[in-house]
Amino acid sequence: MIEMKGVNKVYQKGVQALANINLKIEKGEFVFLVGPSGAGKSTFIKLLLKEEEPTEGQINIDSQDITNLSRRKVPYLRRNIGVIFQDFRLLPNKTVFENVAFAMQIIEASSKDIRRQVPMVLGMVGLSDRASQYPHQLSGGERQRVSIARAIVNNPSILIADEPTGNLDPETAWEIMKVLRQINRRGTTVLMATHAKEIVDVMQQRVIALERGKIVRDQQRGAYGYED
Amino acid sequence: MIEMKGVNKVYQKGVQALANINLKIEKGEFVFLVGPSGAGKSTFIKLLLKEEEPTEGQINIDSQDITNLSRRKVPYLRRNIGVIFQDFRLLPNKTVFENVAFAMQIIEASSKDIRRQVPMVLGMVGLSDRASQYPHQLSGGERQRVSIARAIVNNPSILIADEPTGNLDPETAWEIMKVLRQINRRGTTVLMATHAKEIVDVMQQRVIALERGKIVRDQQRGAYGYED
Amino acid sequence: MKIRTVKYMFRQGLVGLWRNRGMSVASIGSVAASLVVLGLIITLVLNINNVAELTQMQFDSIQVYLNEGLDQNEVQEIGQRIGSIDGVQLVEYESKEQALKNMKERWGEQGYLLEYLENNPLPNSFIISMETLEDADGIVAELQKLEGIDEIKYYKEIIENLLKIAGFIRTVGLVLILILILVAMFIISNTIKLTLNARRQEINIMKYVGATNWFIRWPFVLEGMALGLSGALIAVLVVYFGYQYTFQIISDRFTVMVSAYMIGTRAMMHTTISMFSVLGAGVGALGSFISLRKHLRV
Amino acid sequence: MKIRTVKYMFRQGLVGLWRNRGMSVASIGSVAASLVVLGLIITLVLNINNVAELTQMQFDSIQVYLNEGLDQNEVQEIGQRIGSIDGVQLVEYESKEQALKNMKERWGEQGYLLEYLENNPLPNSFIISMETLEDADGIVAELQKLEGIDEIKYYKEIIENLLKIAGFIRTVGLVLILILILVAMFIISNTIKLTLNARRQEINIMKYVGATNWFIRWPFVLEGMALGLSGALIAVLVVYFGYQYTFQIISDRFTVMVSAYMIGTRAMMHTTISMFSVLGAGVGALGSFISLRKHLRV
Ligand SMILES: Nc1ncnc2c1ncn2[C@@H]1O[C@H](COP(=O)(O)OP(=O)(O)OP(=O)(O)O)[C@@H](O)[C@H]1O
Ligand SMILES: Nc1ncnc2c1ncn2[C@@H]1O[C@H](COP(=O)(O)OP(=O)(O)OP(=O)(O)O)[C@@H](O)[C@H]1O
Ligand SMILES: [Mg+2]
Ligand SMILES: [Mg+2]
Repeated sequence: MIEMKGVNKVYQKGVQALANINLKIEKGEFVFLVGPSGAGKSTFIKLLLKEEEPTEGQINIDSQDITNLSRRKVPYLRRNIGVIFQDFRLLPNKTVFENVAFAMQIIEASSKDIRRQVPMVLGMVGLSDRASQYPHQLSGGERQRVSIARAIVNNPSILIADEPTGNLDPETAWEIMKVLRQINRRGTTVLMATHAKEIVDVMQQRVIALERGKIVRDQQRGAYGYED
Repeated sequence: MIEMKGVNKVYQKGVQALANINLKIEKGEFVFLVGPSGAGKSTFIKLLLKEEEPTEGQINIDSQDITNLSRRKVPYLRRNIGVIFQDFRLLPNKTVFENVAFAMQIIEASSKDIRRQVPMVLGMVGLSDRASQYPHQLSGGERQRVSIARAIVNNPSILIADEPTGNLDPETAWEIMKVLRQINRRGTTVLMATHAKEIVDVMQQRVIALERGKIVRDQQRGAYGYED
Repeated sequence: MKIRTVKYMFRQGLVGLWRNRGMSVASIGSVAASLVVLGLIITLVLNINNVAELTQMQFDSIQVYLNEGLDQNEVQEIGQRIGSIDGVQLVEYESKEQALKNMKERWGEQGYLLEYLENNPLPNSFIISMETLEDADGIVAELQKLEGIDEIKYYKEIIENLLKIAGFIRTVGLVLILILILVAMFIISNTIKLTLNARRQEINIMKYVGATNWFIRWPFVLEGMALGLSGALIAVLVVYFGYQYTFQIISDRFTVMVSAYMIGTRAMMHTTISMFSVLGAGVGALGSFISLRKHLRV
Repeated sequence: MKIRTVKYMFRQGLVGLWRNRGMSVASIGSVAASLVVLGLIITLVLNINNVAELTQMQFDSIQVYLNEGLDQNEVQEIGQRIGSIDGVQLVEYESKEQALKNMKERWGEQGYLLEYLENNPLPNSFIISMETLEDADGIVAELQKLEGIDEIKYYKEIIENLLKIAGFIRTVGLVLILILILVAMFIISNTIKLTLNARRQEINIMKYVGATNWFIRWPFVLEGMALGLSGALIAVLVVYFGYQYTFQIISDRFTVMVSAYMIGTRAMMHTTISMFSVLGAGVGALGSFISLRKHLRV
C-alpha cells in the first residue's frame, strides 16, 4: 500500500515538481501515471525510492512512514520495490546476466536460484541470446528490457516502471505489458509512468494524471485522456 | 544524398546487425526507419556518423565515399549532420544552454550568433526556462528535447533522429514532429528511427522497415505497418 | 553475511581490478612510485644512522692511566677489579711501549716527531669497553674508587657530540620518513579516490537497486587493498634490486670497508616488505573506504 | 583558429577545473605531494654537496718547508717567487715557532706531549692557497724548480679522496633527483590520466557532436597545465617555508657555523620555482595530451 499525504517537492532551482499530492494506492492495484513531459512523474517515483526527499508531507509504504526512515534501512526499502528506471541504470561493467543477477546477489540468493531465475526472466523479456553482452553493446530497447528483467527478478511486492516501453516497438511493448499484467495478477502492486496513449487506453486501469506537479485526474478504468 | 551499397555490419560477438543494405535517400526527403527492437536502426545511423565502421560495403554521403574518410575529416562530416541520439549524449558538466551552444562553438560561430540562436531553438522545443539547469536536473523528456535542440541549432543539411519522441507525451511529440517537418520543408534531409506507430501512420512519408538487419519494406507514403 | 556473499565479494574485487585494468595499472603505478621513493629515503636514513652508530662504537671506551712504578701483581689486581665492575664488557692492558707504538702508527706521516722524544711520557693503561654507553658515568665513578690509578680518560665530549649528531640524524630521518609516509598515503588515497570517482555512476546504481553500503563497499575495499598490495610488491622489488645493485657497485668501487658500514640487503628487506605491505594494503583499503562514503550517500 | 575560440578554450579550461573541483583538488594534491618530496631531496643533495665543497676548500692548500738556516732576505725572495707562479692566490709565511704553537693547539689535549721535545723539529714554511684545485700539479712542478726548499707538502691524497667522495655524492644525488623527477612525472601524468578517465564520456560526446581533436584537447591541456602549476605553487611554498624553518632551527640549536654550510633560502628558491613550474605545467599539459589520445579515437 502506497500513501501520500500533502507531499510537496521543490528542487534547488525553485522548480516545483510536485504540489500537494494526496493519494492512496492499494495493494495489488495497477496504476498508470500519465502527464506531459516534466509533469513530475519521475519525481513522484524518486520520492517512493527515497532517491529524493519530499520538501513537505508524508509518504507511507505498507503503513511505514518512509520520510523518517533511517539511512541504513533505505536499501531494504528499495529491495521491496522493483524499479524500471527511465534511464535504465545498468551497471556498465557487468554483463546482461550479471546485471540481473546483481539484484539477486544483494539479497544473498543462492547461486542455484540465480542460475535458474535469471535465464527465466531474460527469456520473458526476449533477451536469452544477449546474456553475455555488456550494456554498451545493446540496442536501446534491449537495455530497457534488461532493466525490466532486473526489476522483476526478485518478485518484488511493488513494481514501479518509469516509461518502460519508450524504446520499444509496439509489438515488444505489448509483450512487456503482458508480463507486467501477469505479475500484477500474482498480487504485485504495479505503478507505471508512461506516455503510451494506446497502451493506457486499451488496458483500462486506474489512471492518475499529473500536470505541473498537481493531480488533475484520478480515474478508475481510465484512458490516457489527452487529445492531440 | 545518402547511399548505401551492399553494407554489412557484424559486431564482435558475431551479432549481424545489418545484412546487405542497399538504398538511396535523396536530398530533402523525409524518411522513417522502423523495425522491432534490435533490428539494426541505431546501427544504421552509427554507420552514417562513422561511430561504427561497416564490415563490408560502401556508404556515400553527398557523393563522398565516407568509408575511406580519414580520421581527421570525421568531425567535419559530423558537423554536417545534426543528430538526436537515442541516449541523448548530453555533456553532464554543461548546462542546457552550454550543451546547445557547444555545437555552435565547435564551428566557431560568433558569440552574437550563439546568443541569438540558442534561445530560439530552446524556445522551439519548449525549454526556455530550463536553460541554466544541468542534464541531471532535467526530466527524461526534457533531456531528449535538449538533444533535439542541439541537433537543429546549426541548420544541418542532414538531420538524423534516433527515437526522438520515446520519452515525450503525445502532445509534445507532435510539437517536435512539426519542428522536424518544418526543417525538412527548408530542404533538410530527415532520417528518423522510431517506434511511434501513430506518428508514422499520420505523417504519410517514406518508410523503410528493417528486420534482423535486412530491409523488408521500402515504401513511399507508407505506414508503420506492424499489426498488434 | 553468508559464505556465498563473501566469495562473491572477493570475486568482484578481482573482477573489478581486471575490468578497469587501464585505471588499475595507473593506480598501481602511482602507489609503487610513491613507495619506491619512500624506500629510497628509508634506505638512506637507515644507512646514515648505521654509519653514525658504528663510528660511535669506536670511541666507545674508557682509558685508565696507571701510576708509575706498579709491579705486575698490582697491575693484574687492578685489571681484575675493573673487570668485575658492572657494565664492563672487556678490559685490555696497554703497556707504555705499546701505547707509543700505537700513537706513532696513528699519526702516520707526522709520527716521526715522536722519535725526537727524550723518554716515553706515556703511562701504562687499561682500555675498557662498555656494554652500553649509558653505563659510562657509573663505571667512571667506580674506577675513581680504585687505587693505583693516575687518570681516567673518557672521551665524554666526543661521545656526547657523536650522540648529539646521531640523534639529530635520527630525528631528521624520522621526520623525513614520516613526511614521506604521509605523502605516500596521500598519493595512494588520492589515486584510489580518482579511481573510484570514475566509477561513481556504478556505485550510485548499486545503491538504487537496494544494495547495502557494506555490500558495495567490500569489493571496492578489497580492490583497493589489492591495488595497494600490488603497488607495494613492485616497490619492494625495485628497492630490493636497486639496493643490491648499489651495494655491489659500492663494494666494487670503494674498498670493502665502505660496504661494511652498510646495512645488509636481507635486513633491509624485512623492514621494507612488512612496512610497504601494511602501507599499501592498509592505505588502499582505507582510501577506498573513505572515498566511497561520499558516493554511497544516495 | 579564431580569437573567440582561443578565449573559449581558456575559459573552458578554468571552468573544467572548477566544475570538477573535487577531482581537481585531489589531482593538485598529488602533484604537490610528489613535488614536495622532490624538493626535499633536492635540498638535501644540494646541501650535502655544498658541505663537501666547503670542506674541500679547507684542505685546498700547499705547504712548502724551507731549508734550515736561510736568512730573512732569502726567505722573502722565495715568497715573492712563489707569489708570481700562475694559479697561486695567496702566500702566507709560517715560522717554525708559530708552526709548533699551531700544532700544539691543534692537538688539544695531547698537545702536552710536544713539551717533551728536545728542540723544535718543525721547519719554517710557506702556505699557498690556489685559485682552483686543477692548478695544483702545475704549481707543485714550478715549486720544485725553486731553490732553498726542503719539502713540498701537498694534501694530494686527502684532496683526491674528498674529490672522490664529493663526486660520488654528486652522482648519487643526481641519480636520486633524476629518479624522483621521473617518479614525480609518472605520478603527475597518472593523476591526470585518472582525472581524464572519469570524464571520458564527456570527451566521447564532444567527438560525436563533431568537435575536432584540437578543439577538445586545448581546454583539457590548459586544465592539465593549470593543475600542474597549482600543484607546483603549493609545493614551492611548502618547500620554501619548510626550508626556512629548518634553517632557523639549525641556526638556533647548533652554532651559526652549521648553517653557514647551508645554501641560502633565496638561492634554493630559484632552483625550485623554475624547476617545479616547468615540471608541473609541462607534465600536466603533456599528460593531458597523451592521455586524451585514447579517448579521442572515436
Ligand atoms: N535535480 C533536479 N533539479 C532541479 N529540477 C529538477 C530536478 N529533477 C527534475 N527537475 C525538474 O522537475 C520537473 C519534473 O521532473 P520529472 O522528472 O519528475 O518529470 P517527468 O514527469 O518524469 O517528465 P518526463 O515525462 O519528461 O520524464 C521537471 O521540470 C524537471 O526540470
Ligand atoms: N557494440 C555492440 N556489440 C555487439 N552487439 C551490438 C553492439 N551494438 C549493437 N549490437 C547488437 O546489434 C543489434 C542491432 O542493434 P541496434 O542498436 O542497431 O538496434 P535498434 O534497431 O536500434 O534497436 P532499438 O529499437 O531497441 O534501439 C542488437 O541486437 C544489438 O544487441
Ligand atoms: Mg520522467
Ligand atoms: Mg536503437
